[in-house]
Amino acid sequence: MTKPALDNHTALSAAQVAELRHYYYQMVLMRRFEERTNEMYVKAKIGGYCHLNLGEEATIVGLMAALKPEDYIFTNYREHGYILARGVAPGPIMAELFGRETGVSGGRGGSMHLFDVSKGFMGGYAIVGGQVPLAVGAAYALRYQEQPGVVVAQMGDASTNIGAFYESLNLAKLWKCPVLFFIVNNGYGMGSTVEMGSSEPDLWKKGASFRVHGEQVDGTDVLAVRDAVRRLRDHAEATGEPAILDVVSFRFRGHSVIDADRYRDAEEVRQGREQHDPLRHYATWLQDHALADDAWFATLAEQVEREVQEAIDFANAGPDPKIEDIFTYMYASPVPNTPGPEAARRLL
Amino acid sequence: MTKPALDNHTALSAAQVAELRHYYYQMVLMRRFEERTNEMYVKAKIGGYCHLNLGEEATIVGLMAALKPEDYIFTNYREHGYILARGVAPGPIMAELFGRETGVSGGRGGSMHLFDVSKGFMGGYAIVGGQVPLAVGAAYALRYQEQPGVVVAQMGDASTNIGAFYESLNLAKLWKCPVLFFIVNNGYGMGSTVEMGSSEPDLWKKGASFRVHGEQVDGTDVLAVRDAVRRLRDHAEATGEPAILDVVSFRFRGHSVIDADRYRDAEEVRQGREQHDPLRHYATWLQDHALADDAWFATLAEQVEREVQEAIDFANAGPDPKIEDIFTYMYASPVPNTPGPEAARRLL
Amino acid sequence: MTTITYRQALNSTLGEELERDPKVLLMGEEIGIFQGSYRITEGLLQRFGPKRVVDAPIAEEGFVGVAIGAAMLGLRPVVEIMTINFILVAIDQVVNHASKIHYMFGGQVRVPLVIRTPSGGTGQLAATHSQSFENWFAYCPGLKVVAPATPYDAKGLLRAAIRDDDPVIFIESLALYDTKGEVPDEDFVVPIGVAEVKRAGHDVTVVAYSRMTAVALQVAQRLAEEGISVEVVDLRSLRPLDRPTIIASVKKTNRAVVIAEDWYSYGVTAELAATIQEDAFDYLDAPVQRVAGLEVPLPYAKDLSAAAKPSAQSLINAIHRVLHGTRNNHG
Amino acid sequence: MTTITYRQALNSTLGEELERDPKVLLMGEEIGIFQGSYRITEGLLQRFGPKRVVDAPIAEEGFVGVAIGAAMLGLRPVVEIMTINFILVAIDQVVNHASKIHYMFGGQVRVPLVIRTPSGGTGQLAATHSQSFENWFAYCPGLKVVAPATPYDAKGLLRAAIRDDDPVIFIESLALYDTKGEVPDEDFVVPIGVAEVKRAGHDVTVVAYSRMTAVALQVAQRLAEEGISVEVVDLRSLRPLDRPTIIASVKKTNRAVVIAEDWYSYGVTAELAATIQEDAFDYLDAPVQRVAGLEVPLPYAKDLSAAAKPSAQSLINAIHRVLHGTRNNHG
Ligand SMILES: Cc1ncc(C[n+]2csc(CCOP(=O)(O)OP(=O)(O)O)c2C)c(N)n1
Ligand SMILES: Cc1ncc(C[n+]2csc(CCOP(=O)(O)OP(=O)(O)O)c2C)c(N)n1
Ligand SMILES: [Mg+2]
Ligand SMILES: [Mg+2]
Repeated sequence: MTKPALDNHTALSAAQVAELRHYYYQMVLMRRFEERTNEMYVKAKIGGYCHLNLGEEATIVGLMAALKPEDYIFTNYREHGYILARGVAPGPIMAELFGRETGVSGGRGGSMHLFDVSKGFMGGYAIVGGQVPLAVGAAYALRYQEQPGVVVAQMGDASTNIGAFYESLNLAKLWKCPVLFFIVNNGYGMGSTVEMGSSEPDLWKKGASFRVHGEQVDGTDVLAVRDAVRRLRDHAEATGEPAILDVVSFRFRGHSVIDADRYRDAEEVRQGREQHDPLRHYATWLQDHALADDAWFATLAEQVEREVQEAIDFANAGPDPKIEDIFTYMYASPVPNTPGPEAARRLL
Repeated sequence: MTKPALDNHTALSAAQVAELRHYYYQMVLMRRFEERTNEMYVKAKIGGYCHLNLGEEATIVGLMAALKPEDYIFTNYREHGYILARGVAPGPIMAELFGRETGVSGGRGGSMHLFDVSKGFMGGYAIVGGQVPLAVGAAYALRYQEQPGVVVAQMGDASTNIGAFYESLNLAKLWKCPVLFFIVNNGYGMGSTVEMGSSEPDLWKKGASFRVHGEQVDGTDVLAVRDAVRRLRDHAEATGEPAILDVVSFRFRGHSVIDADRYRDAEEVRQGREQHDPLRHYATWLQDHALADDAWFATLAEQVEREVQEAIDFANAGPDPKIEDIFTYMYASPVPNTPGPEAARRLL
Repeated sequence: MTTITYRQALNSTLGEELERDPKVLLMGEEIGIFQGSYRITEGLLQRFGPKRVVDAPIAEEGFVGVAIGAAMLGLRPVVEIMTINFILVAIDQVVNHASKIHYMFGGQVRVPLVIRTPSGGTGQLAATHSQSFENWFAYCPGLKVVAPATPYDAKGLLRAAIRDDDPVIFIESLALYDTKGEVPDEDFVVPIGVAEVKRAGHDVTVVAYSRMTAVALQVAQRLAEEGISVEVVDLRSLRPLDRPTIIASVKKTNRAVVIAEDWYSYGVTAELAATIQEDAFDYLDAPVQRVAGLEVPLPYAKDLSAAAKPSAQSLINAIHRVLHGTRNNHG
Repeated sequence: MTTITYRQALNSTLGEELERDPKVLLMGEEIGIFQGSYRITEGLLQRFGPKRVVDAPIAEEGFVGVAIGAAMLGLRPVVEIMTINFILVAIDQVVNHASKIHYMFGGQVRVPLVIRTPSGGTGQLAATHSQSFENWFAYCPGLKVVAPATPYDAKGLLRAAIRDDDPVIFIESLALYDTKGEVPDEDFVVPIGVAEVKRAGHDVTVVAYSRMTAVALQVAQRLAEEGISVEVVDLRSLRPLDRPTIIASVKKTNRAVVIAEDWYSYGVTAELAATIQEDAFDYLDAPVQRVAGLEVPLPYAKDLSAAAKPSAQSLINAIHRVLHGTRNNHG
């Protein structure tokens, strides 16, 4: 951690201590959730494309720590950790990855399309940059209805090269939409570096053509991320001014679970994992500030292990959606002549 | 004109004088061509959508004066003046507006889709911003083949809000494509002001997110435009660095010939036409520098009148494309089973 | 009942719905200060102010996405896309988001969005400004696609669309804006997904929608004088497609011509002909005839432009073909 | 002849064409350093360098436009779009520019561009990553659209596409990449616009393309054991559509099933059924049966996902229906 966020921890209330520990809990939970997700994928319990948040734990927990219940979040396809840290139970998330009716999206979405409207977690999108205008639209609706809150448009570094992102910056600024453009800068879009994709590789400067303020923060420092988001979030809420936060992190593995990561130097990856491991950093920090000891870490590890196993058990136990329900959710307002169960019968 | 570009005109060669006079000729030709185009539209000789360059004569002539034969130009739909100033004969241009086989695009394109490959005039596009990536691609091809030249991507102020423009800025910079993003800033996209559409209304700054250099120039000053383009053009050719030129001009009439321009204040328009008339400015300048006198202006007016009339006569005389030729130009490489004349017969 | 134009039907409905529901807002290019490229939104900015009538920059992908996101939070945006040709830059948002959000996320949020846009083209608008893409949208589950042909249906379907909780693509036609018809004064809706027999007949069924319904009705009138009785089925909705109404008509007349302004191959008429042969095969006395656009980027020149689009005459020819059993020849 | 995979056929052809013509270049996301998302471009960056094998940012609209512009100046770009789902953000460039430039400007420049992309989807890729849009491209005059089903056709059609002076949309399939087949060692092309009878038969014609051709051939094999003789017509090109080959087959067998992986309504099978009823009406003993995808955004859950896509079994059912004259019921 670059700067210890805490100088005089003796002044901390019990609630504050609990909160600081809770961040660590969330980071470990995410770590183990993703590791076991990888395992479940290999066991063919999970299918499709599957992208993990390993290495991005501080980025995500820091973000969620700063958001309020009235805020909304739109993400890309690498979002397991986001919905977890937003407070959705691990069971229904794992169940979604398993494609169960008990999953957060009823098994219809899968890894890339997690959703929980009750938590303001608005998905899980897989067209690069496509979620960004949606997030601006949600912020637009907040303003229109004079509601509190802001909206987070999460995206990857390589996604900042697509037109939808730029159009969104312009519209958000023009229409005073309180959006935080949250760029998870893990240095790669699949195998491409930031420099290969962006003529302006300082991603926080990409608001310059739109008068949108930008900042960079160390994404392996959970407190730094939290504090930066808090500041930008509150400013956005108060003024309707959007902002960019360029959150630098390190991608621990390949782009997705099936990517062998051959294009990165093995040594570079090994070092990166060591130097940029957000959990290790934060654990040390907690210890240095006497906020946690070995016993606490050990108990926590056990607890998380159990919780993730319970999530897997929950997912395993859940029923598959029934084929006769394939047209359920098709339309919100039913109208005549919609293809329905007969069409299913007929084609199958 | 803000700054007289000429202090000691006695030093001018005959060729230089001729050139300075030629600019004026081109501007008058454009003015009359467009005025008569409007008349022909009202007479239903011309159909479809039709956008005039009235008020933009200095912008266009200044641009073309700076370009070299090896350069390419891609424009939007408001392009009559560009192809004219590039040196294409008025007859085939007017014939295209009339939809004749003798038109520059064989009558297939019309007002919005003029083209003359022999002059590097690469169209005439009507999807806002869509021509911009094409221009970058042409510049890409020049570099790939190690050819001299640059490419102009002409567009309007309101077109700077679409994603294709931003993606183009990034690609051009990243791939070292010698493109000049030539923004004709006439203050309006139909009825919308620049401020309504762009959170950064200083359009020359829109390269800031891409490390693309930008400048602004007075589009009613033919010499200023020429000099700015020359500089940016030569730099682009030498280095592969793209640039933005924000060329400020005044739109004399409505957006297209059928737009009554009701949303603009009549007095503002009247004043604008007076203050920002590029022809009047340049005529004064020529007189002030003793480069032209009343007799010259009078002769020129007559000559232009005749030329435009000849263009109209040429257009009138041209044959309409034959219906049996409707599938001509369909494919460059013929393949079996293409819908052809039989399909025409069958459907008609 | 009052006689109004198709444009007035749209304009008044937008005004009424803005009045009725504060969550309804209009968004689009030049719909406010300019009063709408085709004056569909005339006067509405003045009446409802810039919060409800939003002039958008030329950034279709962006503002269509914004409208979808806003709809997910409960607003009911009615977006104008100046003409359907310009929706291509925004189609990713429509197809990959608007059409899928309700289903893909297990029914958790709705997307009550309307996208209004004129399709097709007459009057030499050339290759990029004369296209029809309603078949593309009709192809996509999750969307509803309507295409009214009369002021009555325009009003009734626009109301239904705005009140519907799913994304509705609302197809208009430049050539219909000035056409007139009777419209009830009271609140009514035309149900989405239901076709209408606009004229009864017994010799041949013509299936059409939007401007081609108007052409079909003219042709039916003309052919009546020749003693040919044409039944005109106006689809009104392309998705869902009201197959029962089409099939019932063809089972009665035993002959069908299907017409659309779009390109011939892979266009709307393909689905119509396929559907009819599928569900009314034994009732058909001749193959279903398709009438559609020539497969060229629409040329500008007047004669070519006219020749490339289906016309009353091409419909009449097809009706004669189907009545006399003349075969097509794709040669 | 050598037996290679569909992937190898594509990869080797790209290499050969890069070798043959310095104006050919490859462009796309992750095709270089990453070696291609589906390894179609493996080894080519190493062999030809970054000038010929260009890793592009995620800006499909931009780089597809760049490729079109470069093609107008004589280069011959072969663009990879990672999957067809991502072409929606670039479709404006393809449809409003690539398809129209030659015609709209009176034949002054050509657009020798190939866009390669896999369509369809198996394996729970969910709603936004499993779609088929080849019908959209096939709808557009000015484009050519091919969709090979075998390594032989993949090689022959890719060569033809790269050497063709028009924009060609080259449709691949993830599920075919590992399939094997014999391919001649010498230079050959498969002509664009020409279908092939991949298996002769006399009881029923199955018309298919891409992965569905492979399914049809399996089914034909299985049904042969039951004594049903299936003729399989592999379209290979969707635009131009080889109607004569389809019609000749149906005139022989008198029964047809058409199959595609895309959605049922307004999909490729609509055009095929419409065409057959149009040109072989009197030869048909039963309505043409369509087999296609269920009209839902593809759900992720394994069983639902599988149920929504056409299968060997659904094809067999359709063949039985068409042989025994069972009628559809759209209810
Ligand atoms: C429009 C579009 N193009 C391409 C893809 C394929 N794709 C999925 S993720 C990805 C890389 C994105 O990288 P980045 O934005 O940095 O996010 P990260 O995966 O590193 O979190 C690509 C190219 C896509 N989903 N959508
Ligand atoms: C993608 C797209 N959206 C909308 C339009 C309709 N349209 C044509 S011109 C225009 C205004 C463009 O203004 P500007 O770029 O300033 O150019 P100007 O006409 O002033 O020269 C609009 C909205 C279009 N052609 N393409
Ligand atoms: Mg990344
Ligand atoms: Mg303008």
